[in-house]
Amino acid sequence: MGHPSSIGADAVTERTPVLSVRGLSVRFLMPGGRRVAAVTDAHFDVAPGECLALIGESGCGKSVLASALLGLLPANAQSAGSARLGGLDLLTADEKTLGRTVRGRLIGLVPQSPAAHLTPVRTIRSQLEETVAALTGVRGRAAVRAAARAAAERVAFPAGHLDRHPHELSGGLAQRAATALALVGDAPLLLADEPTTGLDRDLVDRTVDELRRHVDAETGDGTGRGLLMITHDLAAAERIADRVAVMYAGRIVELTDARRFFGSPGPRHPYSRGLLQALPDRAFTPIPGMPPELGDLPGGCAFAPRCPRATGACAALPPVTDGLACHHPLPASGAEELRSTTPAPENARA
Amino acid sequence: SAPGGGADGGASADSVVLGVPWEPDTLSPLLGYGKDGNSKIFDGLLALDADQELTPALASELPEVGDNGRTYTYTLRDGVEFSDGEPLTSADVVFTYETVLDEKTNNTARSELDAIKEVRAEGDDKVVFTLRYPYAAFAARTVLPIVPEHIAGEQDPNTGSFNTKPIGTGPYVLTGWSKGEKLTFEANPDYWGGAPKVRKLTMAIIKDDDVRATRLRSGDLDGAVLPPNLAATFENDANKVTYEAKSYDYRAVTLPTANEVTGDRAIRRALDAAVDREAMVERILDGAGRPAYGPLPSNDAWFAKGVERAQDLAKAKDILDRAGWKPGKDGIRAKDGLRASFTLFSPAGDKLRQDHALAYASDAKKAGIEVKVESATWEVIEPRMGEDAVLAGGGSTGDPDFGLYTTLHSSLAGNGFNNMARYDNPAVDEALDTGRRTQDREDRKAAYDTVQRELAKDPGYTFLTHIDHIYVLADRWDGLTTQVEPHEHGFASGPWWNLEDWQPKK
Amino acid sequence: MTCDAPAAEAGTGSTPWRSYGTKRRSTRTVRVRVSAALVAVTVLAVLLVPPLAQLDQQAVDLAAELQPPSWAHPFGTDDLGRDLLLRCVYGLRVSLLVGLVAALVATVIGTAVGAAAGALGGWADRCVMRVVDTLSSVPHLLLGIFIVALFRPGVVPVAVSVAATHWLSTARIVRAEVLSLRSRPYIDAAVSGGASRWRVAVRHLLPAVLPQAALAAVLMVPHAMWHESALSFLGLGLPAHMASLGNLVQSARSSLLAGQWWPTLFPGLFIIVPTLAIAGLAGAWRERINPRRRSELML
Amino acid sequence: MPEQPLLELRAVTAGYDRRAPAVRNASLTVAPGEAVGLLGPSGCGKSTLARVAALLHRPDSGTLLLDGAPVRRWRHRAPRAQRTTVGVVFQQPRLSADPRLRLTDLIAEPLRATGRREDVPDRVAELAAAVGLTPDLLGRRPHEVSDGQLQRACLARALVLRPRLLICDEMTAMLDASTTAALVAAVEDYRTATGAGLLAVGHDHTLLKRWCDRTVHWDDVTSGTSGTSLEPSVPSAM
Amino acid sequence: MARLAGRRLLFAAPVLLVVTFGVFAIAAASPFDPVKAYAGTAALGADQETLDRLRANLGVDEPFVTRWWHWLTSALTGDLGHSAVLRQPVTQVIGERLVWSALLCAVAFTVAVLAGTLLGVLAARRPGGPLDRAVTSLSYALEAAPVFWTALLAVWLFALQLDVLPAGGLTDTASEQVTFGQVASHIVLPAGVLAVSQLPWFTLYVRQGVGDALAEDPVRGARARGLSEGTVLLGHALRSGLLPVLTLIGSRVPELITGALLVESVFSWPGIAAATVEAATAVDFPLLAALTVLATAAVLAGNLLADLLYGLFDPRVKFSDM
Ligand SMILES: Nc1ncnc2c1ncn2[C@@H]1O[C@H](COP(=O)(O)OP(=O)(O)OP(=O)(O)O)[C@@H](O)[C@H]1O
Ligand SMILES: Nc1ncnc2c1ncn2[C@@H]1O[C@H](COP(=O)(O)OP(=O)(O)OP(=O)(O)O)[C@@H](O)[C@H]1O
Ligand SMILES: [Mg+2]
Ligand SMILES: [Mg+2]
Repeated sequence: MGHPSSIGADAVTERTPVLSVRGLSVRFLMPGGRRVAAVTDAHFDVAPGECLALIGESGCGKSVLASALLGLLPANAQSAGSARLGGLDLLTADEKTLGRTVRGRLIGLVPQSPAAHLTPVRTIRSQLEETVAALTGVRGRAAVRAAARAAAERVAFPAGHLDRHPHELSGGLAQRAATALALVGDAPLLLADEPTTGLDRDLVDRTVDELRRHVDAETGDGTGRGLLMITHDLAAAERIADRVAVMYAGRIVELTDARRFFGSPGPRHPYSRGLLQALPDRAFTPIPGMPPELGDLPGGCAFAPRCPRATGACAALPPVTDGLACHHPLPASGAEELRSTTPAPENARA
Repeated sequence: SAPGGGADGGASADSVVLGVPWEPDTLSPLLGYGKDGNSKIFDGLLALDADQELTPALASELPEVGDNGRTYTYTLRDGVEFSDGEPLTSADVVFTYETVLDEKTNNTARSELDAIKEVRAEGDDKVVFTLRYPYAAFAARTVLPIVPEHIAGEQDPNTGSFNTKPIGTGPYVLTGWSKGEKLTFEANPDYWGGAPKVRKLTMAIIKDDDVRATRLRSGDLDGAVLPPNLAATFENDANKVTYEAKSYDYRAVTLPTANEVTGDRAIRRALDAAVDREAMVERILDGAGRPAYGPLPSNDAWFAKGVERAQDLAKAKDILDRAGWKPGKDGIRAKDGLRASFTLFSPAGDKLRQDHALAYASDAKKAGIEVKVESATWEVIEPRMGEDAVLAGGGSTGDPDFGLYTTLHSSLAGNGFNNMARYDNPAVDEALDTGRRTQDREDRKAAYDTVQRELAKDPGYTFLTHIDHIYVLADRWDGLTTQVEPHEHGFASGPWWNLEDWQPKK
Repeated sequence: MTCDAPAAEAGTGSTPWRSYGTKRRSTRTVRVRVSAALVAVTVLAVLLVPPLAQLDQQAVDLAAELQPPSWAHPFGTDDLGRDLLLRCVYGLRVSLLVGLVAALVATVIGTAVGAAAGALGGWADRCVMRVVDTLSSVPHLLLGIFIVALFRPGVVPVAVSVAATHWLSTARIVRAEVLSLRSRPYIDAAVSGGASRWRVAVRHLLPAVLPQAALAAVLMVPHAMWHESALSFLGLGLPAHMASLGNLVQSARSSLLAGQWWPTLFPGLFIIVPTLAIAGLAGAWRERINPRRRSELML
Repeated sequence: MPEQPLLELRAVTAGYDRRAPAVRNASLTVAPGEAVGLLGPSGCGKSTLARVAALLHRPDSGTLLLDGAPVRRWRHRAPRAQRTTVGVVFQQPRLSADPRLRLTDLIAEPLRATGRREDVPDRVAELAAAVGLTPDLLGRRPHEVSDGQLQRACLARALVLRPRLLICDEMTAMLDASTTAALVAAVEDYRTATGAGLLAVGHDHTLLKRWCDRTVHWDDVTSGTSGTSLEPSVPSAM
Repeated sequence: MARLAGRRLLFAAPVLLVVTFGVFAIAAASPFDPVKAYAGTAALGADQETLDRLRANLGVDEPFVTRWWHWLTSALTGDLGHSAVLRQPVTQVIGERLVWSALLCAVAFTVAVLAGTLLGVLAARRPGGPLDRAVTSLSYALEAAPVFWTALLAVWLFALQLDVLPAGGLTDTASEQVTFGQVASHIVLPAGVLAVSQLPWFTLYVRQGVGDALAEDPVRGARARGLSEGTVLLGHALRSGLLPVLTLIGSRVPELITGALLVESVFSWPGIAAATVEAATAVDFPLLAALTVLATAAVLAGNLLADLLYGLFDPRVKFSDM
């Protein structure tokens, strides 16, 4: 299978995005009036046929962002901004709409802790069959059963383990079960939160390819599907992503083409660079310092305290230009021609 | 009313459904069922009529009394058959009495027949009782139902199936007994007194007064025993008639002689004067009763006129003052350091007695006597009956001897539940004995008058009220009357005491 | 339009924040406060009224029987003319004592036994549970009757009889929860952290079953009052001279049929209102110990 | 004589159903101070083996030696000293954290359980810094933090009793590169300071190669016999 | 599972021995006097001689151990003895009445479990919402309402005001046949009242269980999958939240029997439970023993059922653990 990113990228310009997020912020109200700004002012689009990889250090707000899109935030959360999926604003949609038409049907979710998100007292098969029956037109016991088996097969979930309960599964098996469940509804937008944890390399590749196939497959109405994949597995991200969004302390600090990000010229934000450098096959050194407390963010660039290139200008919030929020990005050699071929929606708006 | 209900108003006047609060433990007269008459399944040699007068039943006439009141001879009615078709003979009568008197038979009322020395059949239709002593009241004991020897004789009287499947000579035949739910009877078409008009009788057992009232209202029952306040709710119901049966059923406070306070005659007399019986009748009984001045009700033929006494607080205080009971700081009197205070037990679960007890205590307090009312089960009360006062109830029909002797005679003091107050008054004892021995009605009347007057002078009990028993029935029959009733009522007594004589209204 | 302009303010300023939880927080605090106030009033009434009241709750006034509520008798009078308000307070005192003592004892014993059995497992568990089975197979009321009969009827025997028969179900519930919790991975983590059985039970299992135990305890309060009046109904409960709410309600039944509502209504309210108040507080407490609800309610 | 191994598994067979054990005949040693990486396909039984090594799961057969002494009792029955010799970071942080405990308590719990209360403040502060947990996060409960943050707390918990052997069951599976590097660094710092052994279970070949002194593959551990009834993982598509 | 059942069955025998022995012991220790109970109201007029004679006849002075042994040995041969209170052989008592009690309890229990679950789920859906408030308040109120009281109100309302249901008995009082239709209409009120008395527990526990489950990740996962609200509630939240309720099924049996005892006496239902109090206060050993055995069997069966269900519903619990 060829790398589809260029094709996908071309397609982006023509069709309306599957998902379009504008100014999305999420905060948690904590006792004592404190606020945790888990996501701040996120702007991005996911085009049909596109896979957007969202990466960032642990605790930077990736999962919360995904939850917000599904309306699954806890009661002490507040959100602002908008997230349009088709004609619908996901953030203002009421629970009924979300439950009946959005979740599973328009947006699939692979949760981050798959074992914890499965009902412990029911077997994988029953949960899978139930989901098949609820989301697809398949009717009849035998048909549902077969469809469930096929769904398991898609993610290499061994059929022999279908009758087990979640606590009897290994981490990787639970992960595959969760992915299978998320794929059942053939939703136009898939949110995959660390879909490859606990899988060995072969399975990672297989899962990632399956997701890619899912995105590329033509939908009946010709609108195409999108994938927002949250991952720390940069190898997997490289394999699948068309674009990469880097998140830091609740903000998207860099949003760029995947080929440029992983290849040359590489990431331009010092943070992104640090993240890549931390990979075991590279320097394997952590970014110095600790991520800031989201409950008490500094006024300016949140990364400044850890940034080797920080200057006085960093005390102000960096503007977002070309999908990059940094006062002093790393030089981007040869970035020009790439940008002209793939103007991301953000750029178009700029 | 009740869906599918067969007992709907007016539908069938030849069947009647009655709600009663309790059912007999057994239906075998050998163990005590129907000993006071009015058993629908059986007949005794004699029966009591509406005025408590003895009338012949299985005996063709009242007994001949001979040997100075020591022998009673009964002649049996001709042609009486048990409901299984077997004829009644004198052997059945002898069997019945001998079994009841048998030590091995668990009959609780055996002592009532204590006087019998021998019972003997003379031919097929004569029975002769020989007594140990002349006993004027004996005839009233022979309302005891007669059982067929050919059935009951085959079984252990204590555990045999006759207890639940009785056969008798009575106007009705038992067709079913579902314990705790109901008993059903059918008319005995061959009854010697003529086939009853009311063909079906159902006695539904409903312990709870409120439920009984409700089911009566819903038309599920045709009649029921009710407490006065609930009976009052039927006053405006045109289809229901309320019957108030006068009774021997009294409520009294025992004043044990062994207790230093209640044993004092001044205290007893003061209490007797202090209580407001009228108020109790009016408020607690809702008017359905009469003040009681002794075991016999004031409208009874044996009642000693002139012993009635109204509440007189001044007199009560005066008695106490004179006897040296001086009011203390808290209003309670004391004498020689002894507070005029005692405990009064009222049996748990009996609201009527509890109300009487509380009202009594509140009256006593006005005279400066403290009565601490406690309620408890009989298990708790019994061992303390000799020391503490109890709100007792009782009353027997038939003969004044039955009620008076057991409550007042000193020979029975503290004997089981007889003479609970351990009342001991030689004058009363003597009069009671006289009443037993003489056959002459005038002499007996005089003796019982003495008893009642003596009791008024030394009230070992404070008699409070005689309770009317109240029944509410659908208005579908003619010929309903009430007897003067004993303490126990509902099942046997009530307007249905002569059910066999009821006439359905057309 | 630029995407840098809105920045921080876009989210916080121009578009309003949307909340996820419904706005139950305020009504919830109101509920908790009302519950607390009711419980306080109840406790005060129970503690203070009897010693302060000059009236005798047993005082019979036949002339004043069954009067509807008035200024002289705010709750009306019963069929012996006794003041119902006073009797209700006395009754509440007795009933609450029965209810609380029974609930407390039953819950403590039940939770301890259930948690111990579940946490120990194996033979110990089986033995304990069979003992529980054995005890619980004697009908409650039967045991109650015997216990009450063995001692003189009174608050303590009644409370003991209720507690003695009701800790069993708490024990079963708690044990079942524990059994299911026992195999959770976080228990593994505790074991490997050197925790003893006891520590695991107290620190990890017990807190998890507390909501169930609390519910059992709260339910026990009215249930114990119920039991007390059921025993009274059978003539074996508290002696009738002790006003208990159960006794009051029970003896008011015929008045209700006869058209007098107050002897039923007020004692009934005296049972229900404190129960609801206690339940309200317990509910708030349960939310407090439930980590998720707790953070959602920002406690 | 070679140094006595810290942990030795000899022909261990373990699982959840005697008829189909998840781990069959596995043997493995970890010497003091040694870092061993265990690689294997998903579902092959690595976590099960890790549980056995942590004395949490009684094997059906085989021997486990800790410091050369065979282990005969498991879970609660194992002596506390033995249990706490081994520190474990579980694969799924969400499930292995008591939802009722704040992160501080989560970390301090083993200290309290072993009666070393007085060490709590120092030790927690020290470890929190090492694994990168801010005080703000320490005051929250598991469901209020991200999975990665929770995993950090779990690592701190595993280290708090200063185990001589650390078992990390896919500790970094859900962590980003920087955090992974940071946590690995934390573990390595701890090991250099204490000389503890390490058994790191995972899939990530590169990571384990980089991290550990020695990596073994599951197939070698179970000496050719497949550890589980599971079908071998499907080869990557195309 | 079969092993669990078998083990419990084996265990039932000693339990029965212990329980009957215990009941004999406390009954003997209790102040109740079998003689007075036998004599009934007549005892209040009886003299000492009569009571003494009855005492001797009834053989109640034997030590309870002897009586228990007698009972046990003859029970093993199939003779359950003769009930002094009901004046009937115990086998006959049981034969006539057990069915009706069992029917009453079974209907009531089923209704209570189903309705309780339904109400609990509805209440848990919106914690703090009007429905939740109503259901919880009602539950607490009902929990405090004595059965005999609810029974009376039910009779008053349904039999009197609305006139739709018969007020008591097994059949219409006047009817002689026991027909299905009659029993069906007569069981509604007693079973309904009994069910209502059991309802609060189930409702509140289900509410709590479901409410807690709704806040947890599995439900979040199920929601994210797009399952309908009904499926989420019933298939996921309820499945997890029902677990504590399952254990309740066993431990509610004694409560059920207690309730049945009162309901039967208020509704004149010819069941066996109502005889319990009489048997106890009368120290009617044979009847008491039989009733205890029945109750014990019911409780053991209930507990076994609960444990089996629990093991089935919660795969994390092993049967070998129970
Ligand atoms: N509690 C349990 N009951 C029954 N089977 C179980 C249980 N836990 C795990 N298993 C099964 O045992 C096998 C091995 O599981 P284990 O968790 O050890 O695998 P693993 O190698 O850690 O896999 P992964 O890399 O996916 O975490 C799997 O097939 C799994 O389904
Ligand atoms: N319920 C909550 N209450 C308060 N803060 C929360 C809550 N849930 C998450 N947070 C905080 O929000 C931030 C973002 O969490 P999120 O789960 O999105 O992180 P993440 O990027 O997914 O990290 P990871 O890679 O570790 O999963 C974290 O700092 C976390 O502590
Ligand atoms: Mg996350
Ligand atoms: Mg694993």
